[in-house]
Amino acid sequence: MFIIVSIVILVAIALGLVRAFRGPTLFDRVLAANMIGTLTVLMVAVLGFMTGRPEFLDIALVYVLISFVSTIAVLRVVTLRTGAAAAGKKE
Amino acid sequence: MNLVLDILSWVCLLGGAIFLLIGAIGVLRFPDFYTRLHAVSICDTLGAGLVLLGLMVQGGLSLVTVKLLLMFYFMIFTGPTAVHALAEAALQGKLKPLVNDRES
Amino acid sequence: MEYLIDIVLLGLLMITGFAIVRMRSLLAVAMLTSIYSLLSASLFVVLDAVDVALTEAAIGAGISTILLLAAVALTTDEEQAPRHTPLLPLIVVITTGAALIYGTVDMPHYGDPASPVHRHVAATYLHDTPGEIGVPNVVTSVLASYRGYDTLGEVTVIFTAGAGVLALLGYRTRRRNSRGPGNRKLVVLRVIAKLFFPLILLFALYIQFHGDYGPGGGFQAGVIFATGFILYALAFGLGNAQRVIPHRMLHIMMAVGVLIYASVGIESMLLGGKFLEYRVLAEDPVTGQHLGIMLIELGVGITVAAVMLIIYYGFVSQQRSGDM
Amino acid sequence: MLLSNLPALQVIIPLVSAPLCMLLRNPRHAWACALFTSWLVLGMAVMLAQRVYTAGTLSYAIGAWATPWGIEYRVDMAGALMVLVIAIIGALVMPYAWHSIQEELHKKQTGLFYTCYLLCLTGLLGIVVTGDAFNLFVFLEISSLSSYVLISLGSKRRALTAAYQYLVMGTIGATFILISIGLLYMITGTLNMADLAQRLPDVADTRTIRVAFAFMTVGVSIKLALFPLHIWLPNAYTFAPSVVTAFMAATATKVGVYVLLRFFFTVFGFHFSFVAMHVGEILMLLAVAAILVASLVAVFQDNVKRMLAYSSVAQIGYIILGISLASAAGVSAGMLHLFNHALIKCALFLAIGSIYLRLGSVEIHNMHGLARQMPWTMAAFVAGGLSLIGIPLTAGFISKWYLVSAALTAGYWPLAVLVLVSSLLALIYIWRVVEAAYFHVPAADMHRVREAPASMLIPAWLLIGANIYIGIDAGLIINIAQQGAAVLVGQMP
Amino acid sequence: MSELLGHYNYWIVIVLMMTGFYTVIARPNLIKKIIGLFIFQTSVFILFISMAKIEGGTAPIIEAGISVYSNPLPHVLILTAIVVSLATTALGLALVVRIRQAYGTIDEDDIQVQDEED
Repeated sequence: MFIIVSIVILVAIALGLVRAFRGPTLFDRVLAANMIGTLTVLMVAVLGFMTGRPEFLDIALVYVLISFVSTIAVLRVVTLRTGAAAAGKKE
Repeated sequence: MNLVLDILSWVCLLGGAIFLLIGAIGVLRFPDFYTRLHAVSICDTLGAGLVLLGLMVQGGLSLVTVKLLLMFYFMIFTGPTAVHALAEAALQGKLKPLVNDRES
Repeated sequence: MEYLIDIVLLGLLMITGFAIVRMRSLLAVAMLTSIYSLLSASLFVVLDAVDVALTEAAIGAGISTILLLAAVALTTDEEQAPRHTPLLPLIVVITTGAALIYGTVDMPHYGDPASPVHRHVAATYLHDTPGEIGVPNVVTSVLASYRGYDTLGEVTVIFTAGAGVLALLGYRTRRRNSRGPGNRKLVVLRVIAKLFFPLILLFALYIQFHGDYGPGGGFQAGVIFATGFILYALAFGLGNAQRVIPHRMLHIMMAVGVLIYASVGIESMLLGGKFLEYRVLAEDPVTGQHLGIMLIELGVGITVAAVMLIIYYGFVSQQRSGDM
Repeated sequence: MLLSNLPALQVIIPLVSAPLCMLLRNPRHAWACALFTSWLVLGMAVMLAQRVYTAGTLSYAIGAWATPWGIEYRVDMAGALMVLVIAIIGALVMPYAWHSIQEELHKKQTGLFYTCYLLCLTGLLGIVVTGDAFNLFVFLEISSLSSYVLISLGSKRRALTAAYQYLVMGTIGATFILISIGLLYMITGTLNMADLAQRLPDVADTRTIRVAFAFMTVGVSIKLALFPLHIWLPNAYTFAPSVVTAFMAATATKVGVYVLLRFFFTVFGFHFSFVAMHVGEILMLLAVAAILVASLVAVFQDNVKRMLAYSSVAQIGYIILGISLASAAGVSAGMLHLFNHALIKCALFLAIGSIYLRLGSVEIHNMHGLARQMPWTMAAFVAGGLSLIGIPLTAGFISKWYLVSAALTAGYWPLAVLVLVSSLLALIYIWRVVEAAYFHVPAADMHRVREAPASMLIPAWLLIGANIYIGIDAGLIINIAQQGAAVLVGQMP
Repeated sequence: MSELLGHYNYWIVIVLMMTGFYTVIARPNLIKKIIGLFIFQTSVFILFISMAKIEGGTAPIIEAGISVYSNPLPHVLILTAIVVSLATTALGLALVVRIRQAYGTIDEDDIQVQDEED
């Protein structure tokens, strides 16, 4: 049963990857990366149960935090660039 | 009792998986960025929530469930925040369409 | 069935790798690198390497990606097309790859229990750890005790990186910026950051001290600790973050961590043992091991957290406007 | 306590003093800390060498874990010699550093410079004394990372690109070494070098081991700048701060050679390396190419630092040539040259550093008539140059003599001709500097410069003195080199 | 066939490694090179972790009732190597930032042109 769920999640990750490659804008890629982050978290959680050692959920918790912080960091860079470009500063 | 719980958990897990898949398909198929945001949200909330709920039922009353709850708590805050920040950044970027990402 | 997941993940990694080579927008590549790292971290979970997965996620998908982004923000996003035909690199790469594949032919099969890897040294670690060290997590016992000296070297490597980034980028202390750029737009983020900041620090402490029983330890905890501060700096501006932990304090922390580690070793020498022989630290050898492992993990955590923040501050303070 | 823990302390002392050094805010204190540590390291190195000389190979189990499980420190005669080289160079370079660094570096960077120097010292010493393959990788990275930083601190912007290039190549090399260690571990299940040596013969005919061997050789060759993987070296040496160039030229590449020796002889064993893998022939070819090409290129350089950097590539060729002969005589000649070349090159780079301090340039055309203004520095340069060429009564002669005789014994007479030809080339490029400094009138607009300060002259002259001493009475050092070679080569046919 | 199944893991990892290696040596952009190194090293980590896997094993955290554990030693080595790779990445990127400030470009060919003009 867990295996079905994890396969489904893997398929979803693959779909997300396609979006990340295709773009077309940077935001689409960030969006896809964010979704892949969420899916990975879930997959790790499910894998923990599948291998019979669910106490390793700490990893999944770390993933949540990390993917959140990196999404925010990307967005800060992007807004900074657009902001700087709007102010007329050429990067 | 155990069987009931098991069935309940399977239903939750499967339901969650289906929603995740739907979300992913949406992200792939929807026409533009803002619509895709909706699709992601379904992953973050309903999909993730159901999967975690299913796992919680499996975990029973233990530290594992506490951790899963904590994860759920994290996700329910970080997901919308990230998507909100994303939408705002996109809005800013789209208004001044300077994020050139020609290559795709 | 794990093999199926293993294959699929490897396939996804391969696709991501090719995409990284092909794409020209460096921001997009940085993001794909993060995905690559996250996927390989999941692969590590499948392959039973939980500690490595934790570290790879925190370091590869977290800190490295943030540094990459900061570097892209400070330089340029567009990669120019290569002007040379990549014939020579292709030949080199194909030769190297062919050599490696040639080498795999005589390798023990994947997952084979009879292969020498599982027979010789490692079996003893698994067998002796409960009695000699008394911690369930064998990775921690090998990392901190059997091969504790490698870990001292590893802390020194991180210390070197910190000193190097300091020497290269220096630092400027920012004034407290109460009105950072896009102040109002950050309200949601700031509320969430306020909510999460203490939780992340708490979680870092948990990872630090739970390393004996589950995945975790000083490195992971240090990185998570630093990630908490990075979140804080992203939401409230670098100046405010620097007020919370000033630069001088980071310097001291970075040095003190290495010193704690080394002084545990020197202490054990003074007590008549060999360098890093923890069992002489207490009357009971197992208690001594526990004490030693705890102290050195603490040292590791302090240094790693300080160095991560120094590196981050170093990059971000190069930016003239804005905070990232 | 001190004596029994000597092998560990040798590495731990600089490792501990690096963070202490960083905490010191005053550059002078940081320098004093680094100086004191370097001298302490030298003292311990002498003690260590003495102990190894009398008691034979030392083994030290870190954490008191029995060997294949824990990490072992293992110092034999060859290792003790290397430790001695590093310690001597470190102890001589540090007093020199103060003026030079004050001039070339930003004030804020000086404290960090000394920290990184100590880390580099730690890494190099750690590589030499360790008996564990993975521990070697870790300390290799400590020394490499700190040397990237040290190089990038040079005053020109090209120092940055040089450091970057070195970083990329060095990391590729380190990753190759890591792959090789992985393959070795995969096939034997151990990381301890002695244990590896014991277990490898059983699996010697597997392809995996061959690939591991190849990757190790290529990875280490990048680190030691063997032709044609030397391309990082000229830029790095040219643009690094003078002290760093002197220190690295004398130690970093030499440690690379030592690692190669360790793996060829101790881990893989003579038979596998030289008979099964034919590494001797390959290395000889590359060494010959290195000697000829690099010497030729050096002749055409106008920047003296760059000229000496190419000369270093050629000299590494000599060392490798000695090893490639695969005889005890060849290896001991190689080790002898390793020691002597460290002394020679360090002295030359120190002299050039003094010139850079006063002149702000090391281009030959800026050095016209310099001998009258900086007589002691130029004299040191000439003496070092003579030794580099291999004039009798200098250290350079001794090692070339042993090299040639080893080559002749092995029946490779063309190699003797090659050594002669490349010595002639060395004569040409050293002569170009001498001609400019002694026989050209200084340009009219050249401002007068003073002689270098005593703290910079004395180290250079100490090295020159050692050179001449070895040139006259080389008994001890030859003995040590031969013992070291005997330990490495072991029971050779 | 068993040959194929026994080694597919290593082969894919080798392809990954070479992808990273190729990026390092073929791309002129300095940041891209660092990313290539990162991919290269991460793939080597996967090689190590693959060899630690044992059939039917589980994570090496001792628990009553479990007897087969995967090999902990490669995990330890890779923990160290990950940290080393981070240190390299950080230093490399710091150098790139400084190069950009000094040259105004992060393209290897442009830098070479500028260096030759010096």
